[in-house]
Amino acid sequence: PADAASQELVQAAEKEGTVVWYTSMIVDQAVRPLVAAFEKKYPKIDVQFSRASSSDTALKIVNESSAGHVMGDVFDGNGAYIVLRPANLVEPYVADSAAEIPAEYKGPDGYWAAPNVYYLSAAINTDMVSKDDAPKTYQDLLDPKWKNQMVWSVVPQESGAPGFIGNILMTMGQEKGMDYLHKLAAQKITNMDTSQRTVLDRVIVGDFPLALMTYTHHSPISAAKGAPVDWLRMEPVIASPNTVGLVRGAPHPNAGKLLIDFILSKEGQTVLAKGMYLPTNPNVAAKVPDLMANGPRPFKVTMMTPEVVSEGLPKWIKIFNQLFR
Amino acid sequence: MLKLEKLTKVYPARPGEFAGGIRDADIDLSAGTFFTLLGPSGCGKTTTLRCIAGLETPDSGRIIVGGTPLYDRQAGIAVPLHRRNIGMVFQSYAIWPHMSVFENVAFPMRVSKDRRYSGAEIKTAVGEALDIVGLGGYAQRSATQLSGGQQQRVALARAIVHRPKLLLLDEPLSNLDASLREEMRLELKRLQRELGITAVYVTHDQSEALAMSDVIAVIEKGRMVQVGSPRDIYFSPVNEFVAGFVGHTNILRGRVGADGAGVGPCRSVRLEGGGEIRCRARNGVGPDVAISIRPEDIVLDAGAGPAAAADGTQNVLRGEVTAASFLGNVVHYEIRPENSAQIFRVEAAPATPFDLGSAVTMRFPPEAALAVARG
Amino acid sequence: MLKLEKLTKVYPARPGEFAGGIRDADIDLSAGTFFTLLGPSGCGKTTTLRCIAGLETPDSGRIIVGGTPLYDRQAGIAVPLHRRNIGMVFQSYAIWPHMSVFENVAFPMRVSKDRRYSGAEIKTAVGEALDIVGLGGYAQRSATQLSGGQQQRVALARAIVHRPKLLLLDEPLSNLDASLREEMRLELKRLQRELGITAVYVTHDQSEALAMSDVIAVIEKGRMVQVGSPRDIYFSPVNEFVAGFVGHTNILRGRVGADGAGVGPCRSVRLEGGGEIRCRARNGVGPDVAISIRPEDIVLDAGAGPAAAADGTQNVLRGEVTAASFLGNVVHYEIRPENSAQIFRVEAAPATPFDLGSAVTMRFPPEAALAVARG
Amino acid sequence: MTIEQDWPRVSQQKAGARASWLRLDQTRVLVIALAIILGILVAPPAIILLLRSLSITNPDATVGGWTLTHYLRFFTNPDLYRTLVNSLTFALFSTVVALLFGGTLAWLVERTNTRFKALAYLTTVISMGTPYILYVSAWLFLLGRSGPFNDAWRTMTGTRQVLFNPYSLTGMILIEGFLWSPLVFLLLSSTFRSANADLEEAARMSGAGVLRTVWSVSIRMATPAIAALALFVFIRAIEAFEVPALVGMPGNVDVLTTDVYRSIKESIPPDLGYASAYSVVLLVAVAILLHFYGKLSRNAGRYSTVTGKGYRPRQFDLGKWRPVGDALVIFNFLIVLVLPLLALLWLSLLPYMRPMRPSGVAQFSLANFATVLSSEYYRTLAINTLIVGVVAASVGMILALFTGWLSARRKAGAQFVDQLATMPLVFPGIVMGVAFLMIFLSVPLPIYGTIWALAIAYTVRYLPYGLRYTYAGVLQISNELEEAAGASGATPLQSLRRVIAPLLSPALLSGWLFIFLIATKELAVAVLLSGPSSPVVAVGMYDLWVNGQGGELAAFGLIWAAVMTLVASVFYLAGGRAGGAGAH
Ligand SMILES: Nc1ncnc2c1ncn2[C@@H]1O[C@H](COP(=O)(O)OP(=O)(O)OP(=O)(O)O)[C@@H](O)[C@H]1O
Ligand SMILES: Nc1ncnc2c1ncn2[C@@H]1O[C@H](COP(=O)(O)OP(=O)(O)OP(=O)(O)O)[C@@H](O)[C@H]1O
Ligand SMILES: [Mg+2]
Ligand SMILES: [Mg+2]
Repeated sequence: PADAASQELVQAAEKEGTVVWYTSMIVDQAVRPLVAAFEKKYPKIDVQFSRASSSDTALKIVNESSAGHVMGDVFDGNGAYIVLRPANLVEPYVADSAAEIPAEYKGPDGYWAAPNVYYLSAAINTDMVSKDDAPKTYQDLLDPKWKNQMVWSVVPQESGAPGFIGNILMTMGQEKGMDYLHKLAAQKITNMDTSQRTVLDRVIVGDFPLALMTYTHHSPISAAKGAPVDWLRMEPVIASPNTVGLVRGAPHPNAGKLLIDFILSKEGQTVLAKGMYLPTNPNVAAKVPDLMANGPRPFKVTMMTPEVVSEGLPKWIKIFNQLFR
Repeated sequence: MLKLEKLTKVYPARPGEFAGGIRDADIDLSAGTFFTLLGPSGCGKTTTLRCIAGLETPDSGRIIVGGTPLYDRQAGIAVPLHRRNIGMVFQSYAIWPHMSVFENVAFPMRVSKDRRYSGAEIKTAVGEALDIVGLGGYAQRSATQLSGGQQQRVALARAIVHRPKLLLLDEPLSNLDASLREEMRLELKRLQRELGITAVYVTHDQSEALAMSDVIAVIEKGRMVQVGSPRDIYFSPVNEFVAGFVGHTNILRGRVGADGAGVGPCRSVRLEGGGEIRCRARNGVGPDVAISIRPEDIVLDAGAGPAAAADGTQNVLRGEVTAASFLGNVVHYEIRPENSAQIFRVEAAPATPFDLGSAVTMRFPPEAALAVARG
Repeated sequence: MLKLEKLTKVYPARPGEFAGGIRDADIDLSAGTFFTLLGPSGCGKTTTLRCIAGLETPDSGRIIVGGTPLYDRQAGIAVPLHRRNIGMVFQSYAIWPHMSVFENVAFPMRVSKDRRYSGAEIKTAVGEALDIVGLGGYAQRSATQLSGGQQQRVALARAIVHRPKLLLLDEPLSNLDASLREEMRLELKRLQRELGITAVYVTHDQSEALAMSDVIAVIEKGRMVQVGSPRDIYFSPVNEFVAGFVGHTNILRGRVGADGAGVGPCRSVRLEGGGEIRCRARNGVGPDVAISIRPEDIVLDAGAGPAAAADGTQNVLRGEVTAASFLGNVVHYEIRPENSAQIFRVEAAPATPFDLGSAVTMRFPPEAALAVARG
Repeated sequence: MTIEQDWPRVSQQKAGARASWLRLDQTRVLVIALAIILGILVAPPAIILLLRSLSITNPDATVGGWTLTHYLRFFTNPDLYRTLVNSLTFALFSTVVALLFGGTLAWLVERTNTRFKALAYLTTVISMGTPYILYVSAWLFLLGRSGPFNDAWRTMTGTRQVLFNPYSLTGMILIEGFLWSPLVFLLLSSTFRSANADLEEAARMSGAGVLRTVWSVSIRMATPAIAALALFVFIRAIEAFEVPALVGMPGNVDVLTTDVYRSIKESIPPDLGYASAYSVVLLVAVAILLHFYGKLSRNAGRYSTVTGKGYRPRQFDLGKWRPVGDALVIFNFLIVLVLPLLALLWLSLLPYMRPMRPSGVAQFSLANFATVLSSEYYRTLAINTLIVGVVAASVGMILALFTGWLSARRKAGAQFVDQLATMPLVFPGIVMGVAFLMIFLSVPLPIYGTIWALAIAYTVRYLPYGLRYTYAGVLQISNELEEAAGASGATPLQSLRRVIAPLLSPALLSGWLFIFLIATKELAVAVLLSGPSSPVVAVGMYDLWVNGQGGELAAFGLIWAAVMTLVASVFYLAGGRAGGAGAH
């Protein structure tokens, strides 16, 4: 079966004994469960992980390899990939278990594959905004009633304001897009230089009724606990696959491969799904099916593959600085 | 002007035992008095001063200055020190190292409450004060660049610059040389007279105390054992301690003879060492007495001395010179009398020196010997 | 033992001008000497001491102790102070506030290089030292709970506890009362003799200096103007300043008469105020001289005085009592002679007091008057 | 005048120096040893900083090619002027806030008979033990649009407007000011503790009231400490990233660092060139400031309060003002400690962030605490962090003791050592992180990825603070106390150990406490240097933070603060007892 890694790989990996994983995923929702499951399956291999933002991860790996002292075997996070790929620090590897994953979640020549995908869209505080007042389309955001009422995370990544801009430009085209953005800028959105999650919390406490660029799965998580929040299917929604890759010159290449193999496998993705992550493997059910673009209530998406991002991001950031600062 | 009533401030060491401080001090001074606290090191002089200044809170008693109570335990009065308008020289000079000499001295005027002084006034006042203490040229020096004596003088200038009504001086001249000290004594005295300041003066130099004071209080272990004029203290000390502490003296212990017989006010006292001496007696001293004879009252003669000594009018003791030390204007001799271990101390002019070991005769009139309480 | 060669350390204030310090000090002391620095406040005593101790770096000159140079500018030698094995009492006592009295005194032994002392040794040594300074019971006191005098005594104990070869004492007794001071003097002297310590002693008390010292150096404005035995200094001062500084004296200015005539070594000197006086003269003093007459050498008689005074053997001056101050063993009189503004100062026994304003006669033999260089 | 006064003393200095250069005594050895140690610790990051500021970072993260663009970008920045003004205002006023607040408190606690002194220490320790992000966000939560204050205001007035908008320059100043007032409190309390009552009493005797006395004597005597603090808070504020980012950006208040911050964030990997250039510029400024600061020790005698004669520490009696003092202490306790902690408590008890309204109480649960306490992951974090903190603080203070002493006593070559030790003050966390990353990777020793890497980095990063504590402390100790030790035969090191160190204990304690508390919550360096085997609390916090597990974060933060307080208090009491006369 696809999720059973080849014997010789397992043996080689067990010989190496450990694997080091530089991750940008949430420790107790994703990382620790995955590690637990992996170590249960391969008791002879010990997984060490180190949590940091994807750009810090990149920084570490780049310095390690330039010092000829690579420690990390596996990394994840778009930001990291975008740096490591041009720096030629990614080892192509096609995991057997990746077979079931749709093509759009895999790199052209086996440099990356995504065990899960993030969707980003707007969210509202349901106490402050009723379902029908809520904006349906991007045009609705220009309604004067939202002036000064919107907030977004301005982290300079595809998951922040620049991503939003990219999405607009890609869907509306250059000049219509720019024209829209100018109007939007006039709405005076509050820039918060913190994680999307923190922005969403501002909405939940009621500092703002409406937030753009929030991770769609965060809303149901809080809502489940009773928070007055819901996300909006403002199409096209931004989809950002979470890349996993093997570090070139990794000290434990086989164990690394095995770990990647596991993360991508049905087994691994099931663990992730439990932690509210959205699996890329169609055969693994998301905890909240509605969140999936191809779920019971499908929605259009703009796919932000690393390729797209690394090509567009600088431009988007520039535009953002011009219009929204 | 200054009145202390049962003023007490003790530092308890181990429970019970007395570690130091002052106990039951009673004083009443009229304005313009120059009052001196005299006593051995550690007897409580500074403590008393600090209580008057308001730097220490007494354990009990009252302090009254010019009619207004500054401290009163019962009435719960305790005027804050900066309202007491007192000038003080600290034993540790407490010069402000971050100010120039001028600024140090000018400070009391700068902060004075009763009126604002103009820069000019301050300049002149400080100038005067510095001249008085002989530091005319030093105004701009940094206080850290002064010698010990100079620092002490700055402290003095600071205390007198704003002409306080009450002046507290804690050994203000202890680091000055004889001639300078004398100068400053006179200056101080002049200032104090002219301005009618009441001064409380702490010194360890008895000649200073005798020369300057109107009233002297002798303190022993935190108690004021005698308060009186310099001549009282010197010529009729209440007890052995005072006699011994104020000026040099020779102490002989003895018992007043049963018969009060003797010429005039004279008593004859039988000495412990044996022998007998005729002397004045403070009235009311019990049979067991200590006799004090000042060294300068004893006349020394070589050998057996003149026949004059023979008649009964004077006390005569023969002895031998055991030590001599030269002090300039006088020579101190130590003399061991026959039939007694008690060493006598005698002062004589350097003109006719006696050699060590030579036999001498000591003469002194009964008036020169005073019988006082022991202890 | 201790040798200073052209030792110089000056604090220039504004360039050129002399603000203080010591200049060209030359000394050569044999071991066991008790050497005293005497001089007015701010003359450079402490500076000298600090140079010897190694606390200041001299500008030039050499310091040699026991044959080994401690400082030599040319040779570029400068032994760090902690290797000089000295005991020192600071004018500001420099007691360590965070240590108990015991720890303060024990310190020199704890850090001693030549050998490790056992706890017991230290205990006994410290005990002795504290007893010597009369602080037996105070070992466990915190140093911040001591009176001024007690702090000073702790400093002294600390300096002597490890029996150094060289002892530097900067006014170590300035805050002690007469009797205690005397005691400590004797103790110090005993210690110094017994252990053959060389002591450099700074004091402002000339009687102390005269009584204790083997050699005295009188410093004026940073220069050693006279170095000699106590008697030298007192009886044949080199100049007016020394005469005036060491002990009281009366200074008259005059001109040696052209004729060297006179009985024996006597000169007759014509006074500026008018009148003439017969006196000894330091050989080699120029025509313009200052004459010093010690107050205690002048005999006072009421009125015209005895006929004896008439014959030419003695100098006789008539005058009037303008002031009198009582010092216990003596009375100081100030007397204005006829036909001269110069106030005379005379000491007399308190026995026969003279009233203010009464006419008196002053007598003194030519030997009692000494002609010295002016200034 | 001063010049004239100075030149001879300078020449004396030289003379002294020359004489002492002739021999190789302990102090010289010490200076050289320190110079080497500090050189090894500080020079590499400094050099890397300089190189970074001059080189291009390629998109593939490699560094290559020389350029001045970073400096140009700084000086040609169109709104350089505006941001500069903002920065200066921000820095200046937060300095004033910190000094006034912390200073007054320190004085009240150390020099007067105010009550509730323990509260002041508690406040300081806890508020410093509380992680930065938590503290700031607690404040933002309190003052935020839906915070209790604005909430109450709205319900009272019925407007949709806000009473106070934290996302403003004022907000930034207040928050930054409060953040640093503990530093001020700690340093000044140690300074005031060693004040010499005799000097103050002399002023009172001269007729000066308490305030006047404080102004003309106490404060003047504390100049070195105060100047050091002003220097610090100002510089830290000028180079601070966090508050401008968290508070300034949403309010569109741009300061100099906003641009720097962006330059780091906007490119992946971060382009450190601009940041480095900025800190190099700062470095120059600081060097100049320090030069003048160094002059303080020229006539150290001016500040020596701990003398060898009649040194008796005593306290002011506030008299009828005593209640006011008490009130101030309590106010501080409420504002700086209770309010933020309440906010955190509120958050930690709720499953998700809710405004502070009675309705929330219904949902209280201890779930968050349970998660934290049960997770052994957090335990390892805590242990690692404690080790790192203790090591960094101890080593840091030892180095600081030697450096501060040499520098305050103007030993030959000490100025240089001082400058060296002060440099890290201006390294932005991330730049320093990268620098050490590169260093540890290139040295043969297996330090990289261990907690020792962090310990070393923190030691260097916080050395400047420790140094100021000791430097100001030594200036207070009259030189004659050292001379007396020397005359008694103590070598310089002996007098350092037996006389200076004990008298310095208040400063040493405060310094240790400060480094310990602040190091254990440092983030920027931590994220880069903590390897898989050496995770520290800060990283865990960061994780929770970006994940927005506000509740769990708050719970963790509170527990952590408690732990720190415990450790700190134990140490402080122990040290305080050891501290001898110096400490009370
Ligand atoms: N650091 C300094 N800078 C400038 N001048 C100084 C310094 N220290 C001392 N002086 C000056 O040098 C002179 C001599 O100082 P020193 O301390 O030797 O005097 P002293 O003889 O000890 O006087 P005292 O008996 O008052 O202690 C004084 O006039 C003093 O003002
Ligand atoms: N803070 C204190 N705690 C305990 N004992 C103290 C304290 N201050 C002073 N004493 C003790 O009280 C006694 C009197 O102290 P005080 O300073 O009044 O003495 P003094 O008469 O001024 O002596 P001196 O002439 O040496 O200055 C001393 O024995 C001293 O040890
Ligand atoms: Mg005293
Ligand atoms: Mg001196």
